[in-house]
Amino acid sequence: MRTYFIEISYLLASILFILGLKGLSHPESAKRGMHLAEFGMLMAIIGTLMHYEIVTYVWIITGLVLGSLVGLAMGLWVPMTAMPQRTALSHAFGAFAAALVGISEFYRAGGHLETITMGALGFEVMLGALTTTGSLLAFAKLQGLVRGTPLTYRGQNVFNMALLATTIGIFVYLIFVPGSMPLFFAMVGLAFVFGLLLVMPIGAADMPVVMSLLNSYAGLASAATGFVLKNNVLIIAGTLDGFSGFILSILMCRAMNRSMTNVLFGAFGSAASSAESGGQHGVMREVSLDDIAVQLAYANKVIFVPGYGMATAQAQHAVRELANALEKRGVTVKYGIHPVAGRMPGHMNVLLAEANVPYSALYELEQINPEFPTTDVAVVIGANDVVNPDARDNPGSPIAGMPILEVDRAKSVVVLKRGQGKGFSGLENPLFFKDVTGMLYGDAKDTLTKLVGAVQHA
Amino acid sequence: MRTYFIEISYLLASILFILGLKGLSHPESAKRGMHLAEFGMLMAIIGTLMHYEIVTYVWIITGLVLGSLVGLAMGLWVPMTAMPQRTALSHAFGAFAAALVGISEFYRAGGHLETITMGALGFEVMLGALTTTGSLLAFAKLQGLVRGTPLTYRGQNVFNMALLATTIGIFVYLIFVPGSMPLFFAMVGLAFVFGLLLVMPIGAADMPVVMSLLNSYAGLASAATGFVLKNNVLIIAGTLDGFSGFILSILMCRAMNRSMTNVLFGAFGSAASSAESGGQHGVMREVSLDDIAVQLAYANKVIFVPGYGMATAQAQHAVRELANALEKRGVTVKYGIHPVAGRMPGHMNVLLAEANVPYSALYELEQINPEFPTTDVAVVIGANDVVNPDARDNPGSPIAGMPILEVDRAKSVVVLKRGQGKGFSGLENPLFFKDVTGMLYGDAKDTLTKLVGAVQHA
Amino acid sequence: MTPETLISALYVFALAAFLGYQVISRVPPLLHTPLMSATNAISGISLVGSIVTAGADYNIVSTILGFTAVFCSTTNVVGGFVITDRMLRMFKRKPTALGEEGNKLKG
Amino acid sequence: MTPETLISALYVFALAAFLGYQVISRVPPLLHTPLMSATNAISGISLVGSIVTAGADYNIVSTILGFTAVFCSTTNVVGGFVITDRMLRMFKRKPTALGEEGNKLKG
Ligand SMILES: NC(=O)c1ccc[n+]([C@@H]2O[C@H](COP(=O)([O-])OP(=O)(O)OC[C@H]3O[C@@H](n4cnc5c(N)ncnc54)[C@H](OP(=O)(O)O)[C@@H]3O)[C@@H](O)[C@H]2O)c1
Ligand SMILES: NC(=O)c1ccc[n+]([C@@H]2O[C@H](COP(=O)([O-])OP(=O)(O)OC[C@H]3O[C@@H](n4cnc5c(N)ncnc54)[C@H](OP(=O)(O)O)[C@@H]3O)[C@@H](O)[C@H]2O)c1
Repeated sequence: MRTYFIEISYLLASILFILGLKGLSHPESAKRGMHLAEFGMLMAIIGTLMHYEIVTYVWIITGLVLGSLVGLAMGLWVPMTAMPQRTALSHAFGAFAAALVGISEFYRAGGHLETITMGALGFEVMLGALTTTGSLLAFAKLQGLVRGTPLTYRGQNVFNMALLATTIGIFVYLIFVPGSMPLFFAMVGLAFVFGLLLVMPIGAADMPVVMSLLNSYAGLASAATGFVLKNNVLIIAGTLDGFSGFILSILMCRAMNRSMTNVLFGAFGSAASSAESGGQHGVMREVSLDDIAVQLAYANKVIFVPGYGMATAQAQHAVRELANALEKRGVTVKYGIHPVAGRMPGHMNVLLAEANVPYSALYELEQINPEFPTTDVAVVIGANDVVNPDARDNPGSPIAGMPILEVDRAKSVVVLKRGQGKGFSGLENPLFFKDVTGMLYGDAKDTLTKLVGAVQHA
Repeated sequence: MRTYFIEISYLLASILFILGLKGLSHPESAKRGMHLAEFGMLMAIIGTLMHYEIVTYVWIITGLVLGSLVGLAMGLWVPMTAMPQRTALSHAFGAFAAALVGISEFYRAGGHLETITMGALGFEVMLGALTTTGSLLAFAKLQGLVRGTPLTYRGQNVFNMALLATTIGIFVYLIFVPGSMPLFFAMVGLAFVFGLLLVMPIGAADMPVVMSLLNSYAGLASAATGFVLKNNVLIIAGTLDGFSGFILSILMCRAMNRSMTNVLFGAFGSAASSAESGGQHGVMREVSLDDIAVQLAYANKVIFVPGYGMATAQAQHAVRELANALEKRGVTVKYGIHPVAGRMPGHMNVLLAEANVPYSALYELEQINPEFPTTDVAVVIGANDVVNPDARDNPGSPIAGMPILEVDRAKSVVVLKRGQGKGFSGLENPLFFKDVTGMLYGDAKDTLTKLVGAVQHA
Repeated sequence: MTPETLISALYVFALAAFLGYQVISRVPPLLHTPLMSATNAISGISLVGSIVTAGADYNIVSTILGFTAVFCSTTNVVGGFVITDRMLRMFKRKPTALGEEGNKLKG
Repeated sequence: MTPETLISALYVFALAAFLGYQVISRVPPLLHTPLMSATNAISGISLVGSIVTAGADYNIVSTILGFTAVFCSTTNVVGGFVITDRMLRMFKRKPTALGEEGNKLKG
């Protein structure tokens, strides 16, 4: 009877999770979807608490309470701009949990597990371990605790591969000759180290891709746990998680027009690409804030193109205010959102939503590009690579072929940035040298706030 | 080892079936998809042949051979226009097989099965039985072996419900008090009868909807078999089948703007609707074949709107020839395909494809409707309900709200039909009385062939 | 049938149901007829059950039932797949010699 | 782990994989960030494993590991869901008082 109850609760949980993710196919249905997923999680937990093997609830309760507190704190106080770090950190947590469960299972069985179980457990522990350290390092890089630039040395890939090989070797050995604790812990240790080595050579800007990969590893780790514990809800949730991460990383690579291998082993944004810079030459035309204010105030149609700079400057609210000021004057304002603007998928959308820009005003690449020719002013707010015409015009460019927002087709372009700083790709941006382009230097937030005032008095 | 092989073959089969159906999301990938599915089926069969319980292959081989021969014959010689009948017949076969397996399982166990198995088996047998007879009757009606008109009598629904209740009653009894052969066979018998009663009150024209429903029943029957035999591939294939049928029936109902219950119990196309007719009045303008030929020959843009009439007249090839003749003269020819034109989903598409009209020339409702105003001649080929303006203009009409192809917006309309015959809905069609409309009487095929000649000499 | 087997069967059923919905709802009207005959062929999978019944020689009745079932399912499988292939072979984007113009229309 | 359990686990895995692909690939870029935190929260399902380990009192080591695992997973679950809700609450089609104009743009 009790098994039935537990099993049913798990089945329901799985279904609710799926419905939850289906809900995310549209903003309207998303909230309800999440509530379903939350309810599913609750069911699963309650079901588990009924498990006949449980003898003491002390540790469970303590863990749940402490976890909830920390989780709540994180959930409520992490600013939207720190999302990437937050995500990295929680991947580490998730993966760590999976690893620990695996380790304890192994320890409990004194290392004597049948082949299949050991196989699954090995995957669980290795994936869990390397994801843990990998995500932690990713977190540190994104948070700026360690230098974000890729750390490379000669023969790095060879060394990593060798290490990976050894780890897997031990794993295979353990499958056929079970029982050796030391070897097992050696394997776990190596996996932890490997996680670090995996992420070291990757620049902060490529982190999002790597994170999504780590995300899918974490997912697969839970799926493996499911195989070990013969628990379907774990398999299902884990697999869904794994796929989500995998698909997102693919999408990002595609939008950056780069291959996964290039991201993982290319050490992009270091030596290689910095060499690229300085190729372009010409004059950047600096423009005065008031001119721009007038230009905007009397325009018919303005398109804002936000980028990573808006995120770092936390300028989303200022953007919204400027939009309002303009709309008050009857100017049509739209937002052009590039799929990889910012540093994580959907980054700009969340920030603008936070500044409560209605998502009906946000347009995707394909939708907005045809509109630039009929646009009076395109305002580039801390975006760089995603508006780099080289990607379209110069086949030699490292980002050649990456789809861009064609602001240079607009009647005039204003670029808000602090100075000569490069984008994540470290490339020069010919846009800044075009005649239509005017540069408005300074922190995006300040500039925008000033503009609001100026527009109102224009 | 052997179990492993079998199980793996089943797993692969399931995956290949899914891939196969995914392939159908685009005509390009469809063929490859089907080959995958076929291969999957082969795997499953080979796997099964390894089953340790099998002692003699005589009957298996005979069955496979005979079945293949009949199947091949059906597959190769059934004309595309007879698709609906063919489908109905094969549902009967599939469901019958499921029912038989269930019966033999029960018989073998001497009726003593544990609760759960009995539950599944009951579903399997009942669904199987009623689908068999239901589909056979559907086949007979579509093939014209019995009168297609709905057969109704007072208290019919009440009687059917009572019968169903009894059947289910026995079923429930058998679950809790297993072992009674007579009762079991009584249940099976009743299910067979119920299938007939279910389809009797439904008109030939509504058959497609019913067939899709029967399709999903057949699928669920196999799924139930899967539960009985603890066989996942059966569950998966059955469920996919079940859903396909279900979704198609929903889509049809929606496109006809009618509720499922109305289709099942409305006895549409009988008393009720014939009363509707004769409401409309006015004159139908008959036009001469030569006038039309000239009109077509000198038009810029012509849209063909095929309907059930094209199917019965087998006029698809003639249509294609006329299109060629016109295109030779530089006339732009498009085809407007209504989702429920004809008598089964995608009916027109298959016929025109057979006459090798490229599917890039076939346009769906939403795509083509905006084009009618700029169209010189809309040629309605044996279509009626799908071009009935009442559905749009007259809220009182029984088909009010059903989306239609708005041929009446074209500069001129030619309707090819044999006479005063009504469409499946039995409704008068005001289109025929409009000034823009010219009637060209005669069998669609003859008329079109004549038109081809006339156009060439125009 | 143990609770475990039932439950895991239910999981498979639930997942297959979702998947069925997702996959089928993506099939365009253009291919609805082939879809019907394809699912038809696939539903012939009941062969898997029939074959064992026909070959296990449990008793004469089961054998006869099994044999009939094998026959019916095979008809479906073969017939269904053959027809589907036939239909799909008819669908062409590039119009054949007969009608170059065909998809000039599409522009 | 018997062959049967492994196989049925594989079925669940395969189906979940397909489903995952179908469902996730339908999430619009607009919601990719919420998607990330949502899957994050869901991945906290490893709680299911941790809880038992923490409560079964197999041995002190397992208990400690289990406890830590419970803590970590719970953080994910709670944190993940809270953030997702927070984000989703921010997405509005109808612009608020602040900006009537917002979707006049859409025209
Ligand atoms: N979204 C994703 O999922 C994702 C994932 C991986 C990689 N990426 C990569 O990230 C890049 C995103 O492109 P992007 O155009 O959004 O950003 P970007 O190319 O990184 O450029 C950011 C620009 O903002 C300016 N900036 C920085 N801080 C600023 C501030 N406080 N005020 C005003 N301007 C400021 C910088 O110039 P100054 O220093 O002169 O101010 C810089 O030119 C793409 O190359 C993409 O491939 C994105
Ligand atoms: N497609 C589906 O899945 C599906 C499913 C269920 C129901 N239905 C229903 O079926 C109907 C289909 O509409 P429809 O417009 O395609 O067909 P329709 O409304 O049934 O009309 C067919 C027309 O073709 C004419 N016709 C018959 N034989 C002909 C021949 N040999 N030559 C020339 N004309 C001929 C008939 O008039 P004459 O007798 O005067 O020639 C009749 O007016 C809709 O009401 C739909 O709801 C469709």
